[in-house]
Amino acid sequence: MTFWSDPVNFIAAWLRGILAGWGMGAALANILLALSGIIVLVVFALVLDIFLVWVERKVVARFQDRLGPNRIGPFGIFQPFADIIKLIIKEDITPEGADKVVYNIAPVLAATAVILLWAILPLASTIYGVDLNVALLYLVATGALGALAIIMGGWASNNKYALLGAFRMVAIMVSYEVPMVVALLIPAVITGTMSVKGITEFQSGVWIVILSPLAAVIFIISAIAELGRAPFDLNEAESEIVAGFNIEYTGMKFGWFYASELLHSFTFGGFIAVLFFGGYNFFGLEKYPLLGVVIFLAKALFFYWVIMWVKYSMPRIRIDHMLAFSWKFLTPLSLALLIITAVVDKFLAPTNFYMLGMFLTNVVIAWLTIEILRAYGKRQRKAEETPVQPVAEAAHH
Amino acid sequence: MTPVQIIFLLCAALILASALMVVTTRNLIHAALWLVAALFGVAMLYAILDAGFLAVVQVVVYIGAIAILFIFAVMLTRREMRDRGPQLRKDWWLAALLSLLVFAGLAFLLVTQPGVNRSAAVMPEGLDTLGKLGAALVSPDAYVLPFEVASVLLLAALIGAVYVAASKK
Amino acid sequence: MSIPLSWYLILSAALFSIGLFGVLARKNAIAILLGVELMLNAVNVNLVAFWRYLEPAKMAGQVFAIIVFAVAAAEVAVGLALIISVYRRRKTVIADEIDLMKW
Amino acid sequence: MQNAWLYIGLFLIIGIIVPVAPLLISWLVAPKKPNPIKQSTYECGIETVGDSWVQFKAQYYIFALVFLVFDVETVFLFPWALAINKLPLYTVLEGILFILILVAGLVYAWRKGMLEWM
Repeated sequence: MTFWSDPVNFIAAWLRGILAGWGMGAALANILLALSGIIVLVVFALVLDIFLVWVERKVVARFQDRLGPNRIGPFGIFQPFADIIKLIIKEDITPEGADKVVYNIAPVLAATAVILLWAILPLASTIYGVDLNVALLYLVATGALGALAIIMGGWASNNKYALLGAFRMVAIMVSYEVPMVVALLIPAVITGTMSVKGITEFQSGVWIVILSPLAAVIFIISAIAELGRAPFDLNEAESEIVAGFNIEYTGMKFGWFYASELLHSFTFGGFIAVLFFGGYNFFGLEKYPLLGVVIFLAKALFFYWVIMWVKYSMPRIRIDHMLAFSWKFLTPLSLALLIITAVVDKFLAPTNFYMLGMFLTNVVIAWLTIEILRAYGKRQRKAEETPVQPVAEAAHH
Repeated sequence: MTPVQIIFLLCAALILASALMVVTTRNLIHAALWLVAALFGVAMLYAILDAGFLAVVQVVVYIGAIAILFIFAVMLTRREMRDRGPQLRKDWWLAALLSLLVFAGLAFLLVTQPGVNRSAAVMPEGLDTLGKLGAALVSPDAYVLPFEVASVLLLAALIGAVYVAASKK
Repeated sequence: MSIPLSWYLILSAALFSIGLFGVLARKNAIAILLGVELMLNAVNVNLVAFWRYLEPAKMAGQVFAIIVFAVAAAEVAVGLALIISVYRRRKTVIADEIDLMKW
Repeated sequence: MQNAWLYIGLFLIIGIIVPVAPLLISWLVAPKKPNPIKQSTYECGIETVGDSWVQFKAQYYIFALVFLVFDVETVFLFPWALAINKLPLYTVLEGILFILILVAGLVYAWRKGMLEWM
């Protein structure tokens, strides 16, 4: 075991030796080491979060043909630090009539729900928090905590717009969790494991996006919806409900809602990379864990950029369209995909046609879906063009 | 006292305190939030009991869906219910007495039962509980019938609830 | 695992009794359902504790716990739908005032 | 198994401490000069009108209801998804039957027009 093949355990073994030298018990030493590892991981995530604030502002500026922050430090890279100092020294206002305890817990819970996701994110083959055997459901569970934080914040603010924003956000989360979970079931069917590390290891051969591109697309769409980012940003539709569930929040409490949204987006970018695009795997380079971390972060940043790209290119969709898109399109499609994937997987798994068969199945399903949508659209247009056609006439078509 | 016992007692304290708040607090949204705390404590108990799958399922189903549904329901029925008056019935002491009796009876039954202080069975090495759970759910000689019946139950609940909620005046 | 089985059973009995108190003493129908949730959870703690302490190799306890989840979900869905439907007609969620079917 | 959950527990503790710390710092260094106008509900900048309890559409509730049922369904499907690779073909069919029964519920809600936003 050298530093280059397993840096975490290398350092841990070294520290364990030092602690044992001080006469510390093995169990206590293990807990201390785990704690310090967690602190390093969380601090890393938060530093990344600060960096993401800059990335977000710079990228949106480019999309809108502006320069973005460019005053503090080279390319304005120290802008987020100035922002944080400002947020911390701002007066914290609790509006009258607010439910104080719930109001204060909500931003902490929102941040905790996102930070918890980093416990299961495999950064490299030997650098990860914990290899949980129910990781996929854990991902869904932290999403549930996030939804709870939003509804708590919206309710405790004593503000009708905040409450409306919270309700809309929960409606989005509730609607898109079903297709998201079914999209998560597909890697589970293919790999036979629920551990994200196991799924990543499976992909050292072939990425799941090749086996099931439709599942990847469904997951990306529903992940964007779960994050509440445009085009699904009904929760903070500025022109309708001011700013959504966090209107009344000021200072660092607002800061946590904002920071957790960005970190959540990046983390979901990471999960898209891990579940469908091979995670830290990249043509054998993953043998060096530190390089694996770089590959993983690059992939995660790419999907974070895709989420931003969608956000800054799309108009906001209407709430009835949002709900219909999930319940009448994504949910039936994902369930059909799950059924067919399970059958094809069962028949083709032992054969050599596995990869080709899975891919072609997805292509066929996608083609059928598009044909159905086209036929439906045609019918819809026809109905609109000839609104006063007699019933008997219409029956002939 | 071993560390596990201390963790257990902390969980138990969280569960029981939150449960008491659920049944006594006036504000129903608070009651629902206390329910979330109690259920989270139960999820931690499942984790201590090596039932990790049930722990996450507890969070997903109870906190992610049932608690949210409760909060929605409280808000929908709120206008008339601005916490007017006490939330407990006048004869709540009778209910308290009955509950205490039930607890005393159960506790008495428990402590007189032989073997109740046993410690946990040894987990077989490398036992894949998740795989076994999946196999148990679909094997015809195990629980495939409850598995399908659960589906029918959920279907019935969905149809019933949608029918009731949809019916106009 | 140095916790005796009895600890879990006592905890679950206490939780069940608190839930029972909620069901009996609360006026609001939604609060009554909250109490039922506590009772169902007490049952689940028992099931999982027995699974772990008696036969971890057989999955009976866990399977039953999952079935209880399904039952709880069905109960909440139908129960709350009924309460909201009643509220729409009678503008009340006090269980004692919903007495149309008493006789 | 238990160690993994111990790790998650430690992570939870750190994950709560870390967001609380800046809030505490802010509480120490930020000015505190409350006055009634500052504390009043901001809403959208003008004086608030009416009660903050607006009547909600029951529609939100219907979607939460359908979601609850599907959420529980997925709980059953995860163990099934892990097991089907090792078990004979009919287990796949059992799972499919399970899904189809629930799809019937979705179809019913759809037909009943409960998935429309009215």
